[in-house]
Amino acid sequence: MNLNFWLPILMLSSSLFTGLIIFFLKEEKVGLRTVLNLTGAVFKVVAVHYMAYRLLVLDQIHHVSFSMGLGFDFALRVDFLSLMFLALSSNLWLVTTLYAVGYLEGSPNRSRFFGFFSLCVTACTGIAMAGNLITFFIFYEFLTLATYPLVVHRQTREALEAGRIYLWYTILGGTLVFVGVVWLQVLAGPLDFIDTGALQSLGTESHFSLCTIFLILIMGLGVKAALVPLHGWLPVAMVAPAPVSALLHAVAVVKAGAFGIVRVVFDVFGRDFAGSLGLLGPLAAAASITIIFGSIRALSQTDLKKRLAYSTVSQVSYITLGAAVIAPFSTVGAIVHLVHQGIMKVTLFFCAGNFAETLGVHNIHQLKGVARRMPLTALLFTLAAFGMIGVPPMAGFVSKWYLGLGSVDAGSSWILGVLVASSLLNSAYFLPIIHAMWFEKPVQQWKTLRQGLLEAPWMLLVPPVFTAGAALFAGLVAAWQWSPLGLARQIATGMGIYP
Amino acid sequence: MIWIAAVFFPLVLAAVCMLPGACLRAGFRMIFLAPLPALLLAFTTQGTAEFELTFFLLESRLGFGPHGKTFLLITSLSWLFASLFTALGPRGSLGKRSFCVMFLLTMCGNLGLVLSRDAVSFYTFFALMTFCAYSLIVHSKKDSAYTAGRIYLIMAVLGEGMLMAGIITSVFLSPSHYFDQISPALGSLSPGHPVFIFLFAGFGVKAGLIFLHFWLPLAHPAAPTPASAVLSAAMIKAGILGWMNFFPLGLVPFASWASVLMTLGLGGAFFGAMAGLGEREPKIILAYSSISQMGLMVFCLGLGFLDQNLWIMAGPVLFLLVFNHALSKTALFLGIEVMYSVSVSRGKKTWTAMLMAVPALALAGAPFTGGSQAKYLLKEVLGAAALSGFFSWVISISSGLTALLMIHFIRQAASAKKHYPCYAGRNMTWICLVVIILILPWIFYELYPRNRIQWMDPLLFTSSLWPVLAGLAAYVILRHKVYPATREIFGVLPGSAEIIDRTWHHLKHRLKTRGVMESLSARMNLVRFSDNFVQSKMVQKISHELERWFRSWSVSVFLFILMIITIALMAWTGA
Amino acid sequence: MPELLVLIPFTAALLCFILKGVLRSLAALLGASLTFSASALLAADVYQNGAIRISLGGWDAPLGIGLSADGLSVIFLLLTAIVGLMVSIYCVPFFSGLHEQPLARHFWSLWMFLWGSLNSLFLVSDVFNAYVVLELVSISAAALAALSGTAASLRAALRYFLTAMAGSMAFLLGVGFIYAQAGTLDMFLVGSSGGDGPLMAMALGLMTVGLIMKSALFPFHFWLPPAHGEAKAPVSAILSALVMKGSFFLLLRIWFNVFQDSSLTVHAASVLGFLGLFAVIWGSYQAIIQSRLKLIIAYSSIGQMGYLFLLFPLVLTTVDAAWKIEAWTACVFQAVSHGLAKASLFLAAGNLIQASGTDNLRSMRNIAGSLPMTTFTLALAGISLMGLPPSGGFVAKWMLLQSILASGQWWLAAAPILGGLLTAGYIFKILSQAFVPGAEGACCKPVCFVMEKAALVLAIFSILIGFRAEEVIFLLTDRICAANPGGFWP
Amino acid sequence: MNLAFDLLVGLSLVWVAWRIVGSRDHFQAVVLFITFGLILSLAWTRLQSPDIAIAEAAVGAGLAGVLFMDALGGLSSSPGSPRPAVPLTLLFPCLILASIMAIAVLFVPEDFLGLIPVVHGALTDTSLEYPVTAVLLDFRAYDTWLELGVLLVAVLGVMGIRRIGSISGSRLPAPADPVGRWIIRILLPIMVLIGGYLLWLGAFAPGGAFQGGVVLAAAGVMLWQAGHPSLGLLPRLWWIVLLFCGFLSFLILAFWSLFHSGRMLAHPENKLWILGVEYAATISIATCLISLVLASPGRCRVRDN
Amino acid sequence: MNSLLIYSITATSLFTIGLMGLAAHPNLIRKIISLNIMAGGVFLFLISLAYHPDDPGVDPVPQAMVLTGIVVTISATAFALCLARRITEITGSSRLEDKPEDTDS
Repeated sequence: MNLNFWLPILMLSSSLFTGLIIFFLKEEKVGLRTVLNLTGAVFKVVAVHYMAYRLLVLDQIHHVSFSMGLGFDFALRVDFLSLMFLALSSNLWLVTTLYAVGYLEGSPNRSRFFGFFSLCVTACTGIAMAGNLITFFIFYEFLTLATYPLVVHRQTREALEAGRIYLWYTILGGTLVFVGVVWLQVLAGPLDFIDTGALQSLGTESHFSLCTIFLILIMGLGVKAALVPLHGWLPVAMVAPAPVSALLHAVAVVKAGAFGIVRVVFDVFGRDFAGSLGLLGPLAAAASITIIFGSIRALSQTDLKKRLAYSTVSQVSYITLGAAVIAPFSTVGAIVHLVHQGIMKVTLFFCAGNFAETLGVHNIHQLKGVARRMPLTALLFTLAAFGMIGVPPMAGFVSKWYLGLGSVDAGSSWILGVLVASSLLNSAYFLPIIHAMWFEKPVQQWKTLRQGLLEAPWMLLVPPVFTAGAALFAGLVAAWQWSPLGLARQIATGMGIYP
Repeated sequence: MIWIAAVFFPLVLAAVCMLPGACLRAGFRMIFLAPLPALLLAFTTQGTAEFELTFFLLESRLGFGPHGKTFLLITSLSWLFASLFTALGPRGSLGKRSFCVMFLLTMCGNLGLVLSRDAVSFYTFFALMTFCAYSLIVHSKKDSAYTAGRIYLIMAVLGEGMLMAGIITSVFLSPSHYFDQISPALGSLSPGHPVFIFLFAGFGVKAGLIFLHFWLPLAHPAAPTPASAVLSAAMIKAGILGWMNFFPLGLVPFASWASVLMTLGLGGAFFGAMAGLGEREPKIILAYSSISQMGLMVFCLGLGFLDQNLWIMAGPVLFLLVFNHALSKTALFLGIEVMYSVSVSRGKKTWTAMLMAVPALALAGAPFTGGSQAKYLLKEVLGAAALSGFFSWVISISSGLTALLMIHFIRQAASAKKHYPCYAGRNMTWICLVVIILILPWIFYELYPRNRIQWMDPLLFTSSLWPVLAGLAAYVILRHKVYPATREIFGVLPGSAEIIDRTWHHLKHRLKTRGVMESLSARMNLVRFSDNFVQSKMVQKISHELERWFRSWSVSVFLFILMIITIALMAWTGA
Repeated sequence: MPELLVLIPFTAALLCFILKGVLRSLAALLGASLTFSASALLAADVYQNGAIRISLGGWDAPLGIGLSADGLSVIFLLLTAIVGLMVSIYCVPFFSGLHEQPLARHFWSLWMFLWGSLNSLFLVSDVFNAYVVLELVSISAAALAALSGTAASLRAALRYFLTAMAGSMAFLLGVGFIYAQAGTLDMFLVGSSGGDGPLMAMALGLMTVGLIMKSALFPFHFWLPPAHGEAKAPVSAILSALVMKGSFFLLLRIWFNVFQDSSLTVHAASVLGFLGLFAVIWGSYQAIIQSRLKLIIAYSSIGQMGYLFLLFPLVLTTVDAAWKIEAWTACVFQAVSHGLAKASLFLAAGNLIQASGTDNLRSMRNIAGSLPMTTFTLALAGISLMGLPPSGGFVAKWMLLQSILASGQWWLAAAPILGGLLTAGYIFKILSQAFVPGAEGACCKPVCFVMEKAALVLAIFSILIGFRAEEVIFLLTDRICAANPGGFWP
Repeated sequence: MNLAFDLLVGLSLVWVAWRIVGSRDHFQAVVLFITFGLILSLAWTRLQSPDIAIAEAAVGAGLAGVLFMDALGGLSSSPGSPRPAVPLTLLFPCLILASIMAIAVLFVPEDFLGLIPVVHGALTDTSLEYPVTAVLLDFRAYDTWLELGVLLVAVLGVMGIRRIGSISGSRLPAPADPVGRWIIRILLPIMVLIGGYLLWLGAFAPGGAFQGGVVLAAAGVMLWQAGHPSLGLLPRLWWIVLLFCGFLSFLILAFWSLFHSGRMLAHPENKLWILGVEYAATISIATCLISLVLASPGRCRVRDN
Repeated sequence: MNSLLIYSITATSLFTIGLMGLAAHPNLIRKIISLNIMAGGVFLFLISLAYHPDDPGVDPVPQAMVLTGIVVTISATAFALCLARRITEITGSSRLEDKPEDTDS
């Protein structure tokens, strides 16, 4: 039973089968459903860590591929980059499941919710482990389908409207990626993520079509990575319940887009070849515009989750920016920001969810003096917010640090300007919230919707503590070999970029 | 191990304070223990020790820089006295959890800042200190405190932004992110390089440079007394420390930067003193006096820039100035509190006024005090830099002005009508602080044996005495007119703080109502565009008409025949 | 034994007319399962040892009529068998309900006749025989469509029947022209004899337009939506999944067997290509703006049929044989997965209508709660129609786009791309209704367990074939009998 | 001489067709259609295909005429429909189509023999002498079988539309004038006799299953016109047997030949099988046609089964 | 101009006239009549091919085809007529699209 073959499949099937079983569970069987959910999640986390051990220490390459008879084969390959995204999505899945169980206490249609929830995570695992662009696309589309029911879970009118807009964008993105992938296959034949050099061998006459393919792919992936003109769905999708907006719209879906861009730039085209084609300049410009635009839009939002959504729009483009700058540091920065942004953003959404669930607070003005009532959540929110701003002890600083170094290294210091401006803008829209929470007097009498041991049910508090701790840990011990930064450095050296 | 304790012991205490009830009270009482490990470290280990923290924050390293030891001594001393003062004082507003925790966190940030030898941990502790200081400023929850806090935060964040840019560029330019490699690397750059501008501006905000000082006069009165004491004594010095760490002092002569620093320094010195005169609130006066003293230090730093070996002489002078200012400013701030608490009996009040005069005179550079020694040495350096003519005269005038300001301060403090409860313990700490200020020159000798001066030298005595006397005389003459005259001359500059506040509110208001780019993003909504087209009545009507047109027989037969003809002909032409 | 495929359904048809009640359903089910197993056996046989050519009554080609079962016909036979079996299983409870009881007798006999004629259509190798079988298919289909008895359905059935008759007449005239030129009626003999004269051009024109009329390509699609919309659910499933494919199969036979080597077909192919493109866009767009569920699905059939007609320009213009196979597989996959998905969609729609009583989309409110199985079927079928990854539709769209890009006719790419988007438009228009909270009072009559399962099995099939592409490619490449050994790929 | 006759027939055919399309009155159109059928059977005789002439006369003119007349009776007698709107735009493409087809026809090879030699060559080893019947019943038996299927499906379709199980019980009021009744009483035996003779003749001369069946159907319809229920008299089971016997015979033949000789629809040696199949086909054609005519007028249904 | 030509040209013209008739009249009966005319035209074309005045006689295969065609056409016509009558009974009008179809949403 050679594990190299079975482990990836086990990874995929663990969440897939839990999802399918939960689908057909009766609504009342809460206990069984939670147990199933958590065992699936724990199993996956254990499997990821075991696979990490095998990959990093025993240097075993996990490779699964069986042919679909269409001239390409369905390949799953676990390398460092996919391991990173896998670790992120599986750990956060465990945490978010716990949170979701607490959050959706007593709400209807939970079997459907958790069913689709695990399907989404299967899609994310698939995206992470995809061995070639085609498998990536298959899971990319699967993700769209699995997330739609979650967005419209509340079945209110705006949820449906949000779902429709979400679908409109993601299906458009999916089609674009589809066209790009097919055209690439027609031009260069089936491409695995390993042989990055294959595209250089094509003659110069196909350079124009390669550029258009790159443009189409980036636009397709940009929809999910919320690049500016295509980001419309993200703030609208905030109408979904908190665990959905936490794991999916801040981590899974958005990261899938960013991960896709990183894969396309580094593994499909190869960064130097893409640079020589002159593609990375405009990509960096687009990412910077998104960063600035996202932050400015966040300033004017009064709804907390909308503000976080726009901040996600700007933060995710750091990854694209990092990928677009031809410098070893920025590559490391991009890869490590993949994880850091995930951890921090999830904490923010958890806290927002807690405020909304226990006190019914959605608007920023209502947040005044909330720290008195919910000090722990407020503290976690502050920590994560400082992380987003890029204040040193937190993880956000490390990635900004590397991105900054990379941009100066590549000689385009205007990117450093963009980073600093975005940090300023971040602080402009996060600090007032922190100020209001800690130092203002509450404006209205708190009506507690949900009673719990501490300030809120314990299930709503443990996950944010875990993720905030992880964010702090990733920042404080960044130099450690197995910390996200350490992993990112090994990825870059693996790619032959980092010295 | 002592290194970790020095920096992270306050964190441990803060954690204790976080716990409910009894722990908070115990923590509050033990708050003064926090700086002790740092003080111990300052005394025991020798000057150039280093301590690797490989795990922490990208392989950070703690240690004493070229002058780290003295800085640590200064900061830990001022933190010690401030925390002693709070610990022994009433548990009321200061006993709250938010104050204790934030106070300890700021202390940890400050101590870590002094000790860190690499850019990343330096920036970390710098940020920690800045943001926790904010909570100290707005502790009193009054509106004025909030505005002060907001302005402080805006300027601090802008400073941090510029600092980040500067640090990243400088770390990139140097082989690694350790200071002992950064400063030589920066030395090789041309003076006009943006990294210098960023660093200068970044630390300038913290050091209260002339045009970046707006937050200082607002922050100090708002913060509780021990906090503002530490704010002006220890935290402002972080700016100076930052410059010393990054800039290639003693390695490369930067004539241009030297002149800039010197002019700004002097400008700050004069402006601080003059503006202080126009204020009534004792704390604001002290804030302005900090600005003027910082101006003096910047001037001394500027001197250091002129020439490598000049820095060797100017270094100790700078540290003496820093040491003297730190201790006396702490004493003065705490003295206000003591003054208010003893205002009951007339006798006691005169005693405190007398005691208050000691730090004031030290600041002004009266004979037999640290201040005079520092100024004298400064003149020596000026002499060495062949600039002694005009500048030594200017220095003396500034000491005179400072003396005038101090007298104005003592008068205002004494005449204040506030009655605080009197705590013996607090008064005792204040008194021993004043004693330390007295014996400061001798402490200085242990630190810097080389520049020993002869006390009894008549020249030294006269040069430090006449400015004080002149200040006293000026005060006696101008007593009545002093307040209104300076008010409107220097009223303009504090006004500029309001400008920042108003712009911030205007910006937020505009963002909220119209929302930036609202129309832009609304227009870009692809989905609404497709809805308008697909669901629009006109398009649907056309499609229904077309559908019915296809359904009619004549059309379908016509198309039927047409298709047969076309395919037959196309086939025929193909053959 | 291809003959069995024709005999069994006809015997079952006669039995169903005679027997009553339970016996009738038993006979029908027996007939359906026997036909299914016969076509499965035939498929295995052809897969193992190649295409089968038999001549009926012992008379050889020029005189007698032959039956030919090669890779292409076997795939369509399998499609008919699966859909037929599932629809029959669906119809047993459907027609045992009180309301539908009197129709049962007519439905079962007509349906068995239709199934038998479809099987013989897929085995056809004689041109005149094709006409007779086509006529048999049209009459039985029109009769089935007219079964629901409402004015609208009768009107639709008559309009369908008249267009079918006009089409058959044109087809027969085409047969006449072929006979005039080649002197024989067997497809493969005519193909091998070649002949590019005006007669054959005329024949091509007439036959192609006749068959386009019957398979509802763009300009002649008007009769389909009312016919499929008004008919009973299983009937409309049969009509749009199978009957349309029948005339398309015949078109393939004619273009690629009868006119195999002739250069007639090169230019005419682009006409069909453009019509296919318009059909995709027009059909899908119309589907979006309909508000009745069955009409949406009917118009989507027009759209999806458009994809099939893209085959002609792709195969006849590209030079490289490898990309031809790609185009062929794409078209066959699209036909099969569309057939399965469309049948399951109509059956699911039938369940919904039976549960909620009305065909209106708003009646579908909150069905996720009451009919979870049907929602799941709708979702699966939708995925296959939209061509999202795990499904057969995805494989079809993938290979279609690939062959389009390889063939250089990039304007055809608009079909899979734009078509895919528009399809997503109307599929999610249906699916999103499932999440809308329904009015509390909406009564939801229970739907028989078997009917939901039948629809679900079809949907699952349309997803599963996505994974078995090799066998289909093998069938299409090595198991094709063509007029001369040059075979399909000149 | 033949040329003139052909021209005459061709032109009259086209002229009658044009008049049918152009006429405003439906009744006039039906009558013209019947004359069109008769002229057409004239053309068939000219082209030396007698059995088609018989079939055309009996079916094209006779039965179709009856059906149309009956249908017209049922229609709302809208006096004159507006001028037939033949849109001019349609005229032009029709002309082009007709001319293209005419040109194409010119290219038919002169010595076009079609399948004559092949058929004559194969006639020896079938038991039938007359080529047309041989082609119909032996060489292309499959076509005939399917064609019977079409007929059967048409009947089932009509039953489905009328929602009736059988045609028993449909009666027309007896014709008033005695002359009509007397003609029918004389003509009926003659027509049955002719039908039988045609059927028997088919083996070696023009005639056969189709012609016999069609003539018998005409007799049945005439009987029905006379108010007699004709086939309606039969009990439902008998009616079904008669209806299915043609199709069933072919089915049994197919099964038997498939399992016996492995070649479907191959007639066994002795002649009896083919004759049996032929007779069954005739009967079922007659029954189907009669049922079609009887079942279509739905209004005077007595009772549903 | 042998007889083959005359008859096949009349056949094609009959076919075309039949097509025109289909489009000319909204009335259903007239449409079915024109369909029969088209059928007549096609059969005439088939038989005109089979006719050889002298040598081997008439080709039996087209005759068989026409016979089958005639029976198919009559059954189709009967079925269409029954449909038309049923429509007229229910809707009272013998046309297909006089009132806007209920297919419009």
